[in-house]
Amino acid sequence: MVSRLLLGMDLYEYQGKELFRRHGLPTGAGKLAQTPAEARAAAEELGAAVVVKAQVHVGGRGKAGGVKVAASPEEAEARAAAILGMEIKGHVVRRLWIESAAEIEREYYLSVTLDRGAKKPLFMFTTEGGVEIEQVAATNPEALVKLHVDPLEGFHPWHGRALTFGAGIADANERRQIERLASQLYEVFTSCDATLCEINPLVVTKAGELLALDAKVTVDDNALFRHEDIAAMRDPEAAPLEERAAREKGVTYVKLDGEIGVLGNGAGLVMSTLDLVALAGGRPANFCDLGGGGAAQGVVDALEVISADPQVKAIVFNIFGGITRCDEVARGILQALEAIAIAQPIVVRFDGTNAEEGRRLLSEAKLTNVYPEPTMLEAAKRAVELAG
Amino acid sequence: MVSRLLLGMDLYEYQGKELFRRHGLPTGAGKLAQTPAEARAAAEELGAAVVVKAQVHVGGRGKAGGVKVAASPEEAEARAAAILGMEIKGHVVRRLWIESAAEIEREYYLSVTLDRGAKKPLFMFTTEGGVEIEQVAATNPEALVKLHVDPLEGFHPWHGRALTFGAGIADANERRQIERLASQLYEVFTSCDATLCEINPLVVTKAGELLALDAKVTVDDNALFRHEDIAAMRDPEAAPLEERAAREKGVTYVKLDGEIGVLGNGAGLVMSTLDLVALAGGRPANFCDLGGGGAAQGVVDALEVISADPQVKAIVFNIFGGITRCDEVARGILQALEAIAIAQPIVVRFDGTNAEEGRRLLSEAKLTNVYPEPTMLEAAKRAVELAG
Amino acid sequence: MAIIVDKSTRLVVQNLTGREGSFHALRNRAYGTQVVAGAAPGHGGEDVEGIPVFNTVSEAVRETGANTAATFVPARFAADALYEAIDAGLETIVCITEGIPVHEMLRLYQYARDRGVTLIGPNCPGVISPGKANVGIIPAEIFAQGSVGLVSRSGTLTYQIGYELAQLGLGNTTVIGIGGDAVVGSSFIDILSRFEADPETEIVVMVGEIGGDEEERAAQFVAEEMTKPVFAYIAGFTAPPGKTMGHAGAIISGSAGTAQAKKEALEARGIEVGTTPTEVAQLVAKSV
Amino acid sequence: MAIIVDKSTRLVVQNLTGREGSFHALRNRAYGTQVVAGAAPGHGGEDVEGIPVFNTVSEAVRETGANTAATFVPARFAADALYEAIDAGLETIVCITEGIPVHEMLRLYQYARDRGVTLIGPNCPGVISPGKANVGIIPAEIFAQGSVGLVSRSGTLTYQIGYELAQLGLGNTTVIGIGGDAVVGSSFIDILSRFEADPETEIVVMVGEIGGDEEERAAQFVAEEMTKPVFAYIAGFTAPPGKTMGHAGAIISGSAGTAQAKKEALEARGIEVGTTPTEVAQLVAKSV
Repeated sequence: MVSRLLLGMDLYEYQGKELFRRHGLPTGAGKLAQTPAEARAAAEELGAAVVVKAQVHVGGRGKAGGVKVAASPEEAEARAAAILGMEIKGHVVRRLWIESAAEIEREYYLSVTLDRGAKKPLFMFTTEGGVEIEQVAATNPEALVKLHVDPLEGFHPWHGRALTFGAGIADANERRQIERLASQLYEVFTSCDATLCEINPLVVTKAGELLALDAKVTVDDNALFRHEDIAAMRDPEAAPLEERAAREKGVTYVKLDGEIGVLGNGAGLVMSTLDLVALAGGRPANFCDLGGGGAAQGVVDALEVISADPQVKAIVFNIFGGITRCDEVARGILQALEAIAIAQPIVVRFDGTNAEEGRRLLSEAKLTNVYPEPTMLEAAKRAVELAG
Repeated sequence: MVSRLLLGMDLYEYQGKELFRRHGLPTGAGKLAQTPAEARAAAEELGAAVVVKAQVHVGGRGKAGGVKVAASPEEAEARAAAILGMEIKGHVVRRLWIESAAEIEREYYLSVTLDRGAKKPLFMFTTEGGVEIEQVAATNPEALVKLHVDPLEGFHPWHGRALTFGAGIADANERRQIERLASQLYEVFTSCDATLCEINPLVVTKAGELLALDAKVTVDDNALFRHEDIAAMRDPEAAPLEERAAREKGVTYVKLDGEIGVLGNGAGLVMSTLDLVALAGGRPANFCDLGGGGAAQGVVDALEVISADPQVKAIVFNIFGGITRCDEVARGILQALEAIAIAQPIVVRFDGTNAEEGRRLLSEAKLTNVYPEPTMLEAAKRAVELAG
Repeated sequence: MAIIVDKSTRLVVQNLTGREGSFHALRNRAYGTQVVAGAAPGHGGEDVEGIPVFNTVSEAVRETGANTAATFVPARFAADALYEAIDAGLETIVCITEGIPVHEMLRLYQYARDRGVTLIGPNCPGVISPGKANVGIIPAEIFAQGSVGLVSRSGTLTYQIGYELAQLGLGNTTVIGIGGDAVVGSSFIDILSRFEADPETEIVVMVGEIGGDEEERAAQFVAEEMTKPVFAYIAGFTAPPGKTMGHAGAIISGSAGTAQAKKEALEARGIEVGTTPTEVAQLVAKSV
Repeated sequence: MAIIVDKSTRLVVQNLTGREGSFHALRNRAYGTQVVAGAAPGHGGEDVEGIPVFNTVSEAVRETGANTAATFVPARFAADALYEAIDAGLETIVCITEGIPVHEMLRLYQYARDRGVTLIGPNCPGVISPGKANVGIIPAEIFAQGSVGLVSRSGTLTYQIGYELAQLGLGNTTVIGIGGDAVVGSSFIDILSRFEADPETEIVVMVGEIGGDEEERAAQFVAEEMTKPVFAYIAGFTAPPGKTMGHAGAIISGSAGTAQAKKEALEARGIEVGTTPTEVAQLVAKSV
């Protein structure tokens, strides 16, 4: 059920552009650089002025100083040195995309994304580029063309025309380019199992050529099995350390900023447990879903990740047994306590399948730092108390 | 409106197999030969035993002696000499497909075609191969698996399973091969704009491999504009001489075996005219639709083709003016009579747009071999009389 | 009120700026049809004798309340134009274009059905409800207002039979050319059921021809579902068998697709079949 | 009679021969559900404790009159299995499988809708009508028969709330886990309208969570179309904003997709939202 929280795998700009190019979309020439020296070499190879662009999975890098023009290879090297290591909204810059500078005449916005409500791909296009798209939507909605595509029938030329005419593109040559580009973007969207393909800005150069100056692509995690090439684009270093450790163990874990470690079975129940911890006056340290199986080893792995978080002061287990059997979870807790030193108190709430047996196993083990509670609310309260 | 009578362009076996191979379907190795010497060379290159197969656009060539096994290049040459020039159901054999002989264990039948009634592609599959498929349908219908595919959603693995399990294929390896093959055949069907893709027989070799031993592919004429490669497969010599002449002039013309030449505007009206000629005791010499435009030059071209048919004793024009203007048709008749010597009497029936004007033009020209008639039935009768 | 097109029809003509589109749009308007808009990419803002042209069908719908399209777009662009018209929310689309690939029509048929859109054609002459509206290329002057519904796979043959009816003093509620292609948007049955429900239609004439099994299916529908008398004419008794779709064709439809087979199927269900266009008109006249 | 599944349900289990499929099929049967068949390619002719297995769903339908499927097919083969089930003519399909690519679901959603098939899930626990039938993996012992309809995007949270209701002596007509994926076959509104029409359901509880705008849409539906009282619970007030779908996401739905936004939308339409699972059960109990 990881899909509820992690809606997909974000790609870096340069990775998104790689997919764009494969489907014929026009992008600027560029090279990846991970050191200032590589940035200099890239700038030399590209010639003329370049743009040094921080590769991060968040927006707003321009305002944060993560995008700089460099007129020479020396300047590119200096810019790269300044940007590498920079932290942008909590993301450390470790990769740069060095791209030939474009002569920009106008900036547009084009995206295709998944409209959950309509259950259809949705195009959005506006000539009011270069600003935040939310702002266009809020202040000038008639400037934003929104267009659904039927997922069975796919993209047709008329969709392209609806976008260009809808946005009032007067120049026929420009229209043709945008219509082709929209068709190619839809191809990226469907053939790569993307949930978002966004070009912001889509620029018209002084020569009248369209160019995808940025690329924001998110790919459905559930579909990565059929895209080995895209799966290989994942940057393991982009995720927080704990999440990486959890991922390696196959645990669904999202780091938060509190002191109560939370484990449960089922995304909804875990979310509800986080809420109860907050209601009880605490702050959850993580989201951790043991999933439908809840085998003992999964419990051990999850506890290892959570207890290693130095912020965690107490841990709460909220298990409503269904397919998950409470006795199996209890065995996992016992195994974990034998295998690793867990300093934090563990509050346990069991209900449903084999809850009695689970509780019995724990009580027979006579552990000093395990606290059974009858309801999830009481368990949350107890954990907050113990963390206090 | 040619599509009503000519439902598509038939390909020769070797051309169909070429399309099959492009989509991964298994076919035997083979070579085209147009002379006995080429047949010998092909057999030498292929090695071992070959089958010499007449390439014609009709079924039943086996029974007609158009398919022969040859154990040696010499025998292949001799077989080729015997088959080339042979006439099979009115089609003269001018091409041979020399194919490595397969070791056949079992024969199946597989096709995908356009079901006009259901408006969907339809698969048919049976393990009762090697016989006429109509016979299976009539005598053993439960042995024939029929399966529609939704044209928007396309072919899915389950369609393949429905075919193989439906036909009771017991061997899992054989099932897998057939399921893949059906998927590839559907690809040929849709990507080549085919209206029929038939494999009869689809054989299982003694080694357990599936092989398309024959290929019958018909391609939608209306879609040839987007398949230059397939359009180039048309054999101009396959059509009767008159039809080829007509095609070059852009006239929709089908040669028949009677003595009354028929011209009209609109396929339905022309068909009805043929029927009235027959009711009047005559036999139509052709089907000729001037189409919606009916410009004077089209009339001249059509008259040229029809009057050149030595069987034709009289010609009947049946024009119901709509978009077609009767005066324009009259001008075409006058032009034709000036340009070429037309021996046959021409009966003319005009109604609808500018009928009066058309009749006036003809009567003013005071032609001795042009006969106006007020109704289509009377026109048909008059033509039969004049031909008598 | 008539079926398919009537006084409430508000027509947008696709490719209005083309030669055929403008010619017939103006004729349709001259007949009294409300031709409210044209659609032609890149021609937005122009007009054709006062009919405003829009770049997209959606815009035409939004600006003029169009509910019906007539499609005169060349074959290789026609499928796209039909999707555009369907997605623009039109109720009825009459496609005149000839030569659309049949695989495009397979998908379009399903697509239009799933959305409840009435698609007439392609490769059809159009629809006329005499005295109310004319959409397409049918020469209106042939047809008089009356109580006979007429549905046909053929163009000029429809005119012929309408003309024969008029000679006998009979007029039509609506005349529909459903088109001669292998796959068309509306079949005989679709139209027959509309005529059955239409209070103004008292008698129906269907004009069939060789190929497919739509006439056979219609025969069954008439026998089982219709209360109004139906007469038929079939063309193509002497047509060459020509190229049919191999062996597979006949097995699918369970019919040889010949005129004779169709005639027999119709007569077996009690539907009288005229031998000539004149005879079918006479049969109708006799039954009035 | 209850909604979605009841005594008339005749279940075919897709991948009955798999570990999960057989385990839950037998549990469903033990509960009283008519589990009439299994489908598993290559296993035709086998049986699982007396439940006959067929190679295809069509065959299962033909031989056993199955009208409902439960799908336990692994994610990468699940879409194909769902098409098979839809094309086999089943009325209802409950897909338990987790991890189906969302693009597959976009197409399947449309495909099932166009054919009038009720698709529940994927990534859902299933449907139980206590005392009548249980299809899927819901632990039946939690739920009692009663008059409260329960619909939820979450699995274990559904059990929790059903449990809380049972503690207060309240039972359910039908409990439906619609699944937590971005695109599922049936939305809150689909289920709410079924409950509204169901004579046995008197009160409805909906359990939502962060993401999308289904709860907001449901709030409007409840206010405009429902006469029965509806109570809600929303999970995820403290969930991390996590990765949403970039900027585009919020603009599409017109909603932030947060728990707070959903709560406000519901309350603005007069729907009481419980702060904890216990509280929502108490609200229901009070209203009885």
